[in-house]
Amino acid sequence: MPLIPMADKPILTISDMSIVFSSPDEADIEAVRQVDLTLTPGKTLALVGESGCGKSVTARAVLRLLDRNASIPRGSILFQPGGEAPTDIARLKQDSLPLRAIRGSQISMIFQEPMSSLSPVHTIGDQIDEMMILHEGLKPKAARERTVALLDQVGIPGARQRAEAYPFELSGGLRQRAMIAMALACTPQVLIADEPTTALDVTTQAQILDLLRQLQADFGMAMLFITHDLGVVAEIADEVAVMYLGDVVEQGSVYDVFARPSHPYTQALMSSIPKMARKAERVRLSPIKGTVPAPRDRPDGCAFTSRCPYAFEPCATVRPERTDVGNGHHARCHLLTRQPVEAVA
Amino acid sequence: MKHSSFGPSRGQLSLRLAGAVAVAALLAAGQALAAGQAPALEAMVASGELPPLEERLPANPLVVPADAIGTYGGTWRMGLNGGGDNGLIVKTVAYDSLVRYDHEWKTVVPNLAESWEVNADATEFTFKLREGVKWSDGTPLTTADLAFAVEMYQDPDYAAGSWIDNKNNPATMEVIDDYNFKFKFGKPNGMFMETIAGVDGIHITSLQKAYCSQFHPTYNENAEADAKAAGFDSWALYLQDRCAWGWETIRFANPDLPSIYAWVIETPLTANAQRVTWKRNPYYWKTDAEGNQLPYIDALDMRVSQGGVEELTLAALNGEIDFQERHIATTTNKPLFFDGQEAGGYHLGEVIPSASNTLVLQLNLNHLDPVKRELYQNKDFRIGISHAIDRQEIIDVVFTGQGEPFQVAPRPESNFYDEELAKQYTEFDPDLAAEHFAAAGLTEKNGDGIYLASDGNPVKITVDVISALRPEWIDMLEIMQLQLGAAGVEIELNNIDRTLFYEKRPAGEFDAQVWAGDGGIEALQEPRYYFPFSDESVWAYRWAQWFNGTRPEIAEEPADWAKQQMDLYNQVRAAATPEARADLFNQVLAITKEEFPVIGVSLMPNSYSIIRNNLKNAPESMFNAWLFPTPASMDPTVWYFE
Amino acid sequence: MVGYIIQRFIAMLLTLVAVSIVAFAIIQLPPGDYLTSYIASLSATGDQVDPRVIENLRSQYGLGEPFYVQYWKWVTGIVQGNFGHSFEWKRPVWELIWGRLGYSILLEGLAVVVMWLVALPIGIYAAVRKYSLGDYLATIGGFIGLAVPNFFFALILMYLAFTWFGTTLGGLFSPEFENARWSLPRIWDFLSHAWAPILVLATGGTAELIRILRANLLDELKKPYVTTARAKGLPEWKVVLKYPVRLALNPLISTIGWLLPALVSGSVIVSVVMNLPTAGPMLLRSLTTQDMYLAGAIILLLSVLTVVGTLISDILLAWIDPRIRYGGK
Amino acid sequence: MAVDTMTPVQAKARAIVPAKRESQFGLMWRRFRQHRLALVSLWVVAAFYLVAVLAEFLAPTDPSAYSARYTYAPPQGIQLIATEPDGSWSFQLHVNGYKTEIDPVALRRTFVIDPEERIPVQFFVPSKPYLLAGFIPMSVKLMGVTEPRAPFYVLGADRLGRDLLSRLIHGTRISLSIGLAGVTLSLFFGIIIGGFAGFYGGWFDTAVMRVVEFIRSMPTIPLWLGLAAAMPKDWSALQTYFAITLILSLIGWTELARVVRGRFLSLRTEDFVTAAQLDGASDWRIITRHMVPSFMSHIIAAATLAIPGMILAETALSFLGLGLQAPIVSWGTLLQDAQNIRTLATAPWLLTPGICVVVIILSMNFFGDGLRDAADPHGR
Repeated sequence: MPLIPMADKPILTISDMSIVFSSPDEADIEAVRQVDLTLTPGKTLALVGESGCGKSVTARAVLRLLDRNASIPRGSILFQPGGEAPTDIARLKQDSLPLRAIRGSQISMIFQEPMSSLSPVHTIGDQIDEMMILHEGLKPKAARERTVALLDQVGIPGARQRAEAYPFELSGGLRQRAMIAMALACTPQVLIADEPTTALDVTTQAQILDLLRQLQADFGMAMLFITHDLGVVAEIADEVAVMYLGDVVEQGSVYDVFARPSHPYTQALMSSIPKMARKAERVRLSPIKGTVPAPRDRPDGCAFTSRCPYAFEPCATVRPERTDVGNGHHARCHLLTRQPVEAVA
Repeated sequence: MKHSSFGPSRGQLSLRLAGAVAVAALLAAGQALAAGQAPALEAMVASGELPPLEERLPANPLVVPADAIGTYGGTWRMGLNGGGDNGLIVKTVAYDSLVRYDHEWKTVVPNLAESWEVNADATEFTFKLREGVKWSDGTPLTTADLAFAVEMYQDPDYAAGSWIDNKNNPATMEVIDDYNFKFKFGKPNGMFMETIAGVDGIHITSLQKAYCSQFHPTYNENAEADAKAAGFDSWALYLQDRCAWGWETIRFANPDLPSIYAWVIETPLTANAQRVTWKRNPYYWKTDAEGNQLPYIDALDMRVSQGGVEELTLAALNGEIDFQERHIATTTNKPLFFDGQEAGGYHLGEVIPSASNTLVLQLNLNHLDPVKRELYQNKDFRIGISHAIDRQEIIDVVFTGQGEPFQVAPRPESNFYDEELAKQYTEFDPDLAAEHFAAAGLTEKNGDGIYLASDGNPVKITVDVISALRPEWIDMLEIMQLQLGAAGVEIELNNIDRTLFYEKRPAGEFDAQVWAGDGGIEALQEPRYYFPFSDESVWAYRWAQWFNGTRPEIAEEPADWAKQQMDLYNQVRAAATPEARADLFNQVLAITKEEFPVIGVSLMPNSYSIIRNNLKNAPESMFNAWLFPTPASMDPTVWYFE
Repeated sequence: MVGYIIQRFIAMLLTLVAVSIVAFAIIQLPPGDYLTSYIASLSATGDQVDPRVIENLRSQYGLGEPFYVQYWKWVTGIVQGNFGHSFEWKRPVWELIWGRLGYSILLEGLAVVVMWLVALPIGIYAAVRKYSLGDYLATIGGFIGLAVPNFFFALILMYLAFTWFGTTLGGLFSPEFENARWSLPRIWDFLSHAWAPILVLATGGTAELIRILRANLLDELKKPYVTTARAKGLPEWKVVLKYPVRLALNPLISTIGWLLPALVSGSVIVSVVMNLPTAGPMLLRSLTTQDMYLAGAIILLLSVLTVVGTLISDILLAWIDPRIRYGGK
Repeated sequence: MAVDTMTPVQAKARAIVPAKRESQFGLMWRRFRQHRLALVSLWVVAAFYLVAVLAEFLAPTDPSAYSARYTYAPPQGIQLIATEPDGSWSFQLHVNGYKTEIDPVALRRTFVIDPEERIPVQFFVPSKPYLLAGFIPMSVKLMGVTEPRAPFYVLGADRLGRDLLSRLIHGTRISLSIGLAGVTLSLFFGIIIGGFAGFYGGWFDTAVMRVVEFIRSMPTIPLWLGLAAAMPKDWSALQTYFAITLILSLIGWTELARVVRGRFLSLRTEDFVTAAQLDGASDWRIITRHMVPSFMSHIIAAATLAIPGMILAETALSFLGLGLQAPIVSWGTLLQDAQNIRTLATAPWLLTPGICVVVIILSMNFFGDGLRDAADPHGR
């Protein structure tokens, strides 16, 4: 996969964004800490991490789909479609017209569970038509025509009949295709896919990934792809950002990050993946020791401190800076700034 | 409205009845010629819809005296409680028959019958009907109608019960001509005139032959087919539906049934009626002293409540009721109505109950349990209980001081009033009670202070009561429970349903039942507490069966004193003159006084009626009784609105 | 869908057979029969009836026969549209009850409508603004509605109307409209009387509906498809109304069936207090007088009403919820 | 190839690192305490039941003790501060006496609270010996007046001059216990029948559900009417009381059976039940040891929510003259006494039982809601 030149103008820039959850009984929890991410048209950024690391929250923050008790106290989400003035989504009002104009129309989203993410009591067609009627003012009939075309395009056989079907009448793979069709109904410029393949079996997963790649090629949108599956990342992403407990610990092109993981967490992740090898040459997988601490127990410093084999004195208290390790490849680790001598290979 | 003098003081109750009625005048005033009629009727006469007044009135119309000559018009509003409240209709409209009582409920006076004669042994009663009286459909009322009624009442397929078919002494009717006839009885029936002057008299004039005979196969061979066509299973059911007897509820559901009442049905009393209305009977056969046809009031409007009387209470407070006593004039409501007089534009009249006692405790003298039977039959035991009751306390608590300690005895207003009978054993005296209990063989007490009966069990009396009928019974019994408990007799309250209450009687295993003291004024006709007279003589139910023979299978031979009373009462029935009857009945009461069969608590206090201020000629004081149906017996035909 | 309805319909018929047996058993349960209560009420007015007359009546009414014979006669009669005769009113039962039943259905139907009209917005508000002041007020208000006994509320309402406005709330019509034909003024008159009983009837059920709706909606609001709808760019009100509310309504619709019996029972009490010509007071009276065919018919028809109500809610549910319609899960 | 190194448990649950293992009920209690309204309600409900248990001790007088002098006496209230005519004041718990007049025409007593007359109220006043809750002999009451024949009507008196407070307290015992007993019975039937239906399913389940559906489609009033009328005639008040309870629970069990069945159905396929079955545990053991405990808290919540219905039903039955009848003192019979315009107009304090009904039902509902939320935070 070719490296991404910085030339392309980013369409969505998340900078220094934090997300805080508050509850009446307990102290606020900063679920996402000062995250910087950039999306470029035609390219895919994969956001990787364990469940609860904040990757989904980050994705949802882009469309401001967070729960009522979540807020974005700092940072910005700048959305700048080709040549237009940038909009800071983080500062838009909930349910305001500008925000609604972006949702679905310019940035749309695919969710993990197509079954529960589609309304069970409306037909697939209705749910897709609605997008076009809403954003493009199409008449229901015209909208349905386009819906059928879209369903066809995402590879649903018998699209016209299937448009009349309810979600529970479709298989998981078809449902996800319908979901994708819905997301693409208004040809958005950014597509956020929140673990779109997690709930699917492996063959369907591959088909969906193929479809997404194909569609990205057709439509040229930028894609934010959330997953915990490094295999999927390798397959679909141009860039990758690794999250751990609310921090983006490492970020860069897929090639760079896979080839030279710079953060101990990324390294640990890589070594926990089984590799194809002859039986005799197989090595034991090395799982990451310890468990993920609760967000409220997260140290002020590097979140990974408690499990990091290399943790040393400043890790727990001082937050490592975002350090460029070359070629737009960044990581947050004290090891990178401390002594080049002790740098980990 | 002036009733300042009636208060809690004892024995001061006197009747101040509206209008001094000169009975003699009634008979003499027949000549008053038709002078006036209601404007609406006048118009109908003018248009030819109705014959002129002279043709509608009898030759000798009954003149009803009144305080003032009234004016025509207006609607009398009242309220029925539930669909089955036929009682109110009977007591308001349907009391009109051969004879009636005067307003004091003392003398029998003519009504449809102009005159009558009784033979010496009271077995033959000869009547002369008022000539030219018309049914509400304009056809004349003759002896044929009466004979038809007798025939129907004696037909077992026609479900009715009355003196006509009393199997102990059934009536036979002998028609002399269209207006003269006789009633004959196998046995002497000295009280017959009193019987038919009361509510029971209405049976005989309740069926018009011309209309009702069409439902009977004797007169109409197609009767059965007609009944089937009308959706009834048999002609008998159809007949009972169309021509129901005397005061049966559905009688007032048929507007086609001709009647002789002052008002005729406009909106019938059906199961779904929200309102029953009546309009004047254009053929009504009574006039005022100036010869104006009665009634004055155009129409009756009876709202039908659905089983709760609270809405009716509110309506009365709101001035939407013109005259009413039934249902709403409770002791509890009195302060409410008293305060609401000005706002509601009404005032309160006095109502004197016919019942003697607020609560009659009837121990079952015929109990199947020999121990209880012996104890309850012991006069000393009953006297002991009577002395153990603090009546004044009950009167103060439950009746706000209204009434006085009283046994079950004729009321002071009655000719049979006997102070000794009314007052004996009424003083509260625990020591005296203990003496009598000892005399009854009760000496041992258990740990709870309750006497032990001869079988060693504590003396415990389960008292059946229907609180739904009179809520104050429960209050009274709760107090008596404590009082008697302190005296060593345990009382258990058994608050039950009415049907059950009646079903327990023949079984003979109940300890005691509670009812009000009927027969306070009408002692002669209703002597149920004075000797074992009827099924309502619960205290000696099986003895009563021996007397009246309704359930011979459980009848028991009564004690000698009761048999003596029964003999005397049979002589009362045979006696032809009121004086002889009174004399004999006083002998019955003397035995009652000696034997003290039932225990009373207090004299039933006066009630009140609600009278709109613009309603004139209405009685400021009247009785409340069933045999003397008020207010119909107070001649509402002469009431009018100002 | 058709198969589903047929299946439900057969179930309903079976229920009805059971209901008819129970209804008949209930009216036979109390000791005695109409004639004993008839004799009792005659005795109370100091009257006696010749036992021969009673025996005649007993055979005329067919009261002496065994239970199953009476039941069989009754049921076969009903199947042919003959509900029997009322003993007390000597009229065919059907003639007596259709009017009252009509008012019962009308009042209860209107109460259901009012319940929905009130409960829907409040329930949605309470769920969407969970734990807000409005939510607490709605919850507390709803619970109070649930907690105040019907008869108590009715009586207080009547008394307040009397003391404050000098009117007697009660009945369904003014005298001049009581026996009139339906017309616009009569409808208006009806509404101006009926609001009070409808209000009383609706309170308890409204609270129940609000609770169910709120709980259901809270469930639904958490579901991913709501986020999907929001991500589509729909305005918030449309997101809520079109998706979660629509789904939250499903279990609510099935509550119609459950609410009806309570409503019927409630209307009996309210009708007695507020003097309404519905089937309730007639039922009470016929049960006390043991007018058994009348009582039996009313019980049966009120039960039929609820069973049919359940059927309707089932069908409605199937109609709006494709998962049930297509037998999915 | 998954990154996840943990078993997928709910995010919330795993966010908490359990320092010590909490028992299920401990966990429930902790969650329950977060519902402030439910917590307050719990105390209210507990207070009511305490009143029910200690009725004899708390009630100042015997509930049937009448007094001719104080029929319809209005509430005295309890005064804390005694003010002297010279303006000085002191703390003294007392009630004011009445000035009474009898109006023989209107048939009533008029009462005016007389602030001059102070009747001191004392705690732990001696009384006639009685048995607390039926077995503890006592001869002292919580509070009362020591002056003989002095009126003590904190909440007013009824038509017989009986102390409303005392009657209310004794009525609390009957009404609350009827609710509790009814629900216990319902629970018994509900768990057994619903449990079997849910566990074994099949035709039995279908039959039970049909029966439940059938019972629930019957209008309750006629059912009660018929059953109440069919009660043996020679039953005592106590037996009637139990019969009424039984009648109420005959209808109440259906709801609980539905809940239990639903739970059983969903639990039947849970892994831990399958595991127990594979271990060869008997059905009985699985039900009692594994399934019932896992949803007991839920059942308790459902039962709590069912009690108010029972209490309301009792009052409705009494209103129709079918339930408990005087002389039994229950909230229903007390309300039945207050069911008239006269009471509303001139003795509104007699409606206090209605307020008690509302308060307890509110509390029970909030309490039950809180319990349900606590028992099953995700299952709403």
